[in-house]
Amino acid sequence: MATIERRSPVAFPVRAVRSTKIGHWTVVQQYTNEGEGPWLIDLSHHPRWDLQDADIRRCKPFPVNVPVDPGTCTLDRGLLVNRMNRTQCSIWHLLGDTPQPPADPVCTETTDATALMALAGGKVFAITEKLTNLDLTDPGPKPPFLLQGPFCHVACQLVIAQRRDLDGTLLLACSRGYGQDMAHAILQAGEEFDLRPAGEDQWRNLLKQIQNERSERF
Amino acid sequence: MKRLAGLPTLRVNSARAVSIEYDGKRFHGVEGDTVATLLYANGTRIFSRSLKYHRPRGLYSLDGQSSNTYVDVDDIPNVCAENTFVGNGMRVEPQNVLGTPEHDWMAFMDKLSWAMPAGFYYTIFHKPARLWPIAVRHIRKTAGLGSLSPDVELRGRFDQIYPAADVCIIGAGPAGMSAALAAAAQKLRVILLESRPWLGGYFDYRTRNHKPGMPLYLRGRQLADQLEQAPNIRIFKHTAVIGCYSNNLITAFQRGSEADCFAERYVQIRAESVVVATGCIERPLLFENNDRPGIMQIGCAHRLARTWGVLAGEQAVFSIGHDLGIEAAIDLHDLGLSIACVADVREDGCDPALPPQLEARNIPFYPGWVAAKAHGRKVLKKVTLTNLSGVCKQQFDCDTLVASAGLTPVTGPLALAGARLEYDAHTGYFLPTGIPQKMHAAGRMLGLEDPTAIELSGRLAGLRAVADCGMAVGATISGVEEELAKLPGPARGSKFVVAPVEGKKTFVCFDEDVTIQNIDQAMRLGFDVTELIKRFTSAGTGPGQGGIAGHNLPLYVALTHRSPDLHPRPTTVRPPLVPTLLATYAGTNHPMSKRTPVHASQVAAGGVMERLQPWQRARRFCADTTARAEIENVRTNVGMLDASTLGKFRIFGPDALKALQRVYVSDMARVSTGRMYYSAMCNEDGCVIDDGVATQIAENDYYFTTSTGRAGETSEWIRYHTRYDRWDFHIINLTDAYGVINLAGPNARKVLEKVVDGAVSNEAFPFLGFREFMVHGAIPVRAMRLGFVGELSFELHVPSSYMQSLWDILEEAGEEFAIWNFGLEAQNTLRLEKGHVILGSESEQRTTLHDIGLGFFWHRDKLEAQTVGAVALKQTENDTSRLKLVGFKMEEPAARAPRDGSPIVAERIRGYVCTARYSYALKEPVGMALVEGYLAKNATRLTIFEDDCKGELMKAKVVPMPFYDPTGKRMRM
Amino acid sequence: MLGRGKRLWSRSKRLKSSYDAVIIGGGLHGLATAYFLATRHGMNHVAVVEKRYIGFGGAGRNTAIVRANQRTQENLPLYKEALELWPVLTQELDFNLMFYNCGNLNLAHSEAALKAMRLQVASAQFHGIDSRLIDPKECKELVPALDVSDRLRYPIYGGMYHPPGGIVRHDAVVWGLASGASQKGVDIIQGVAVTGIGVQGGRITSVETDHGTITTPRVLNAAGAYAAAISCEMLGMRLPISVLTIQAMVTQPLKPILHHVISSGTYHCYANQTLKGEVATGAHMDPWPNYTTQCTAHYIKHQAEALTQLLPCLKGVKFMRAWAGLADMTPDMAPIIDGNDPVRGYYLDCGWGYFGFKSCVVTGKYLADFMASGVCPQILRPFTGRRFEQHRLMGETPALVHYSPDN
Amino acid sequence: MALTITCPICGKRSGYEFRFGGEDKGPPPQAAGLTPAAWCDYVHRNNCVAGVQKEWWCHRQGCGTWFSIYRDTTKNLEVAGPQSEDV
Repeated sequence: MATIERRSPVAFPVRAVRSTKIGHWTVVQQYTNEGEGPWLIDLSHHPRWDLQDADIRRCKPFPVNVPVDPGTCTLDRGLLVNRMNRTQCSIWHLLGDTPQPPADPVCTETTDATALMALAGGKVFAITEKLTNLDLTDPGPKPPFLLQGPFCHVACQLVIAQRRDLDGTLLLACSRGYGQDMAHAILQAGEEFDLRPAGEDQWRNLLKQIQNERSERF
Repeated sequence: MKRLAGLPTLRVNSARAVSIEYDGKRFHGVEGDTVATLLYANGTRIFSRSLKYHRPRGLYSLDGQSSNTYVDVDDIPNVCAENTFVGNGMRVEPQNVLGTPEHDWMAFMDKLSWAMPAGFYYTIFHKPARLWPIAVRHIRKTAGLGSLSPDVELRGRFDQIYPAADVCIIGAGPAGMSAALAAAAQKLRVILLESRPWLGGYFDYRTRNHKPGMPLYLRGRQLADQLEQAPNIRIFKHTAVIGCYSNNLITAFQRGSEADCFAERYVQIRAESVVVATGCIERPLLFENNDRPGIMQIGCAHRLARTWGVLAGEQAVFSIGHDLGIEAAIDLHDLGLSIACVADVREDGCDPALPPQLEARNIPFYPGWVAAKAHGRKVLKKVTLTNLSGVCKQQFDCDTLVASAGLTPVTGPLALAGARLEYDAHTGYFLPTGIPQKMHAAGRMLGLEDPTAIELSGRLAGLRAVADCGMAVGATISGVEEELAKLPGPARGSKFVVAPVEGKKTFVCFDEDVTIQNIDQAMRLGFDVTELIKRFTSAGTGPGQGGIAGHNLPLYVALTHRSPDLHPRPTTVRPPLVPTLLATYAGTNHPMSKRTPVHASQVAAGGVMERLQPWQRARRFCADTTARAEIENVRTNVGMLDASTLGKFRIFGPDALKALQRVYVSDMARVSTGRMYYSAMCNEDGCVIDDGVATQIAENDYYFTTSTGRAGETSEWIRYHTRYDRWDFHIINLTDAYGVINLAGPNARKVLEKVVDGAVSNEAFPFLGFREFMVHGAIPVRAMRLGFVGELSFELHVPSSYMQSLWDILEEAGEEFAIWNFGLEAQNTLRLEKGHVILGSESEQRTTLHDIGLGFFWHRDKLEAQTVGAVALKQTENDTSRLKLVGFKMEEPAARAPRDGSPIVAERIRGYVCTARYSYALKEPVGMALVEGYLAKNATRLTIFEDDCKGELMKAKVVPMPFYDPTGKRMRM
Repeated sequence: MLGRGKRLWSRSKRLKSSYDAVIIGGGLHGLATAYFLATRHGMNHVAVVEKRYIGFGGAGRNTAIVRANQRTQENLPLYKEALELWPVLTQELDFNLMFYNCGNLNLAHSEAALKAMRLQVASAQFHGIDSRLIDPKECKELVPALDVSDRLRYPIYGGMYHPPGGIVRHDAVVWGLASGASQKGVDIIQGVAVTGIGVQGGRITSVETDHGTITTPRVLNAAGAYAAAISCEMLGMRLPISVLTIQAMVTQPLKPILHHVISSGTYHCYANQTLKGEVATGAHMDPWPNYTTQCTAHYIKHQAEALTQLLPCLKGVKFMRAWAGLADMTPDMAPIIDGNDPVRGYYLDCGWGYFGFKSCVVTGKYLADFMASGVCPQILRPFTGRRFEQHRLMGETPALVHYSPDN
Repeated sequence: MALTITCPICGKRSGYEFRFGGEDKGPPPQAAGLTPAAWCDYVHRNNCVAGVQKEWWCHRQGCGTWFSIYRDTTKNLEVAGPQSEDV
């Protein structure tokens, strides 16, 4: 009998060591030979929403604040809220659980609209500069911040979550249909830096780091 | 040939030997050799033959400014031997010769030059007319340099990089290095681009003192060390700048070394500020046979010895116009080159310290003298020198002539970025004026010659770039400006000199074999603009572009005119500044296409995939190209189509309905919950651009679909057409969020009811209904009863991550009916039988809603909505002369269907077949065509002109549509 | 012999005070019209006024491709005659225009493209023009360097082969026509800019230039990309035109490898090998209006990506020179040829986009008829600028139009 | 040439991220009584200014906003204008 499964648009050409079930998703915790980084991590199973309203600052579908300026982000209790323009935010749930979807009609669930990946570790921005002419190392904005623009020719949302010189963590969301080719292009560009696919465990560690770093700063 | 060893300036490693195969023989050199230096060290003097006259050509500039040393390397033609490092096992072949460069059977062409004046090809071979087609074949064969095999594959990896920078500096000579250090001191992100494999520029090979005890080359290395240690400077060596565009976009390419994981990579930089410190190249001296092998520029002879340890010859004559020439003569003498004499085109003005040094070495010095003629059939044997008036002459035996008129600045990047070049009488340079904002020039290209001044001008430019980045360095800038003012300014350049010549082979352009006589000829014919002379004679249009001709051509033209109001104007510089491999421009060129959520299983099921805009979709699953089995399965049983590429949108907010009314032709106020509503969008010409269905989800909240091709543009379209209204509505593109399965066929309901949690009977879920179900209690599905293929069918929209599971579940549930895939080809025939249009297939750019018979969807009363296209729909609604969409069948049912796109003719072309297929359901071909209005009436005969029909027209007749199930009961059952 | 020859055209910058006709623009269309006015209608009291130098604009910047496989029957006869004129004109001008009849191969990368080609091919055949559909194998036979495998991002489904087409040396046409017109008495005035057009009582009376006023009853606006701006500024006549930059480039010269002009709509790319051996290739346009003739980094890269897909062996070849020209695009990719409407004596020949080269001599011939007689020849009538308000787009492009006329 | 456009949301970006939306001709004219010539004038005809013009752009590869800017068509450079709008 056909099983009910949710599938990511991204499949890595490596063997999984350990996986868990989250809802109908099979999430790989760890792949073989993940190496020391940089890593490419598929986060497509993390729930995401689109929030739009003429007066967006008044919206509170989640108990977190909407960032004030377009291009800025807030990361609070595992929810990353990215201000896209005057009336719109994307919201990415980055923890491992499944939160209750908001009932507010200003929210649209968009988990399946995009592929979401994290590119993290050493020399991450040496990899990205091979794929985009967007300036991800601009010292101006402080992470986390959002850039919307072409990455490997495809319109993407890029969140620079943390950054130290060429090292750091980048979250990338592109149209789901492009997910497979995008992952392939990134892996190919990262070959010279020993970029390898990694699982959710690695992501947990990274998220902890990012959150600690942020609490230190504030 | 013996190599000079132990020189501190050498850039070769004599301890490690390398070798190449050239013209079938093996030659040895040392690590660090280029193909050109290795061959030269082995005695090669003739590297190639020229394009037109097949004259022997040799090493001239060492910087790749002409095709003189172009060779074939590993089957890749037109490789410049001067800047290609030797890799072990390289196979090098000469090109454009019949025989060898030494003995070229085409050499007789040189004797025919009298028959080839400028533009001669415009005046011959066309009479009689039949001569030309024969001549053209021979002309083609003689033209061109290297040859390329159609199946050759370039090896190596090609990559690209878009590094970010605040300040980008072009050129790592003393000025560029100083600029980089100045900018880096302010913690800015600095990028330094250098075309040679090492830093130092023209300091790198010179032993003259910068300061006492500090030779120039050592100073260069000192600066380089500082740069390498600065953490915020990124240095790209062996990187040639190829383009320089407005808003400071710089493009370049880097050659990889053996340690790099790329053969070459394309580099593109957008910088806040740019410093151009590209220095100078030498300008060729014009005299008879100035292209003979053995004649070379100063830097060529000097660097050959100092950088590669190769002496250019045994006995040399120098005919120069710059102190660098005298310096080189002294240095090369000391390294062992015998020098017959040094002629200087300048009568005065050389550094007074230099002539005594020549005298000390017994080298005769002739100020105000210049080379007039080179002798020697293939390579140089002797030289005639003359004074400038041509009265006195003297001949010298030599195998090397170092010939150089002076310097000319490398202004390519500035000119490409929009600077104008003006002739400056003092320096004799074309100096850049009107340099774009946030762009600065520095160093030797400004005419500076004092090493300290050059470094300081670099520092100044670096600081100005810092100021461009918004940092307060004004005071420092003033300080440097004052300091620079105290140092020597731009030096006086040598005059433009054409040696008194009696012969005819004084080349302005080597690549295209253009002589000064050709320029004269062009001017006599009325070509008086340099740009036109360039086109007519093709001077400067060869592989070296303006490198050889750039300076001399405009000056020669101005000189010949002798008109005081005529300023010398250089010809336009065009990118790329350096010839660049297509592979390098192309880079990795990642293929980016979209896959549907069931892509893998569609492929596994034997789907023949094709690209449909960004998507990959299955055209068919059976071997038969007409997809008969798939069609019949849908008509009689049940099939599944992956329709995930359909555009899907949510629009909500107080003004959502207004926005829909603006773009859809129908009255969208009629869109209600639980039902699907079909409508179309037009452009301002009233031409149909899209169709789809919409439903209401909640108050002010709609879900609608668009065609695949419009999915990417619909949000933009709606926002564009409401841009003056400031309405409050929100759109989300959900195209990728939902997969779509079209479950179609008389057994579709039997399959669906097995898996969903709600009633799907015709009563509970009628035609055009919209329902939300759960499949197996877990998968949320938006279901629509639509009838595109003309059977009972359900369009199931499911979150993409569940799509594969739903597909598998339906396949399993349909197993008892032998449910099967169908693809786009089957869908095309199925919908054709129903007379349903596909926009772009049954419409073209100029087809209105009326033309395809869908005018009734337009609600003319909603004037206040200002529907896009409504004005044009009103203006065209009674126009009977337009092309109309009709259905047709063949007059003989046994005839085959005409091919898509075939014109319909009656004296002239009256329309064309949009789609026609054999209908297995009706057992005869059916089709749709766009035809002139007068042919649109029922039963009218259409005569179809197929390609290659040899006058045999096919005959069809107009019939009403739909062809299949005209009452539509099958999709309502 | 040319080498010792006389000037090809007069040097004079001196304008006479009146002419029977003034042609704005010393490009191909202006020169061709002047030539035919002088040779076919004896109207040689004509001035061609050029702001820069002859052939400065599109005439010297196109990639010299000629063909007659247009889509619509309004265009087909015109381009057919144009093709036939090259050899004739070569003899008439006694100037080798170097028509290289290599044939054109247009590639299809989808079923839909094949269908669109079928219409073009059959329409051409109906008009007696040789053009046929061929399969990928035949494409490969014609162009051995072509990759017809399915490694291509957009594999080749077939092609439209059009043997009568080819390339013509574009500069030669400029110089040949200028020389021919000049010999018949036409004044070719370079370096003079038109600054105004005088109209009285709905008739053309004069042309103002920066070198003085010329009285004339007839003006032809053949200013190429600048035609629309001139029309708008000097006569208040706005035109349905957008001026876009289009780019082309050549590789270093090679021995013959491409024996046909090849093109691909999907890859936005065409290529041919010039008689000099350079592979000349052209691209897509920057999709916003501008009057700069600067190149872009974006498109030379795009062009390399496209060409190395279609012809992988060209990876090892180097681009040597890129340049840009202007294309005056209309919404339906067909030109605007008009006269005496609404101003008597004002003639318009513009909106050629990137087809201006192929059509220049034939258009000049019929425009000369038009200007000499005042009556529009039948063949030019469909090109009236009124067609846009009559909702009669020409249909030269099958594609759906975008919401802005500039795309 | 390397056009940059300043998006009111995302800042200065490469021109190729945007879609050009035509000369700014103001809102469409009222449909009632509109002659074909007047309609055509609004829809198809352009000023083709060789100089500075106000025009619409959409940041299609970025935030998706439509906005207007001023640009010099003879230099292909964005210039400062009296005001710009976005929707």
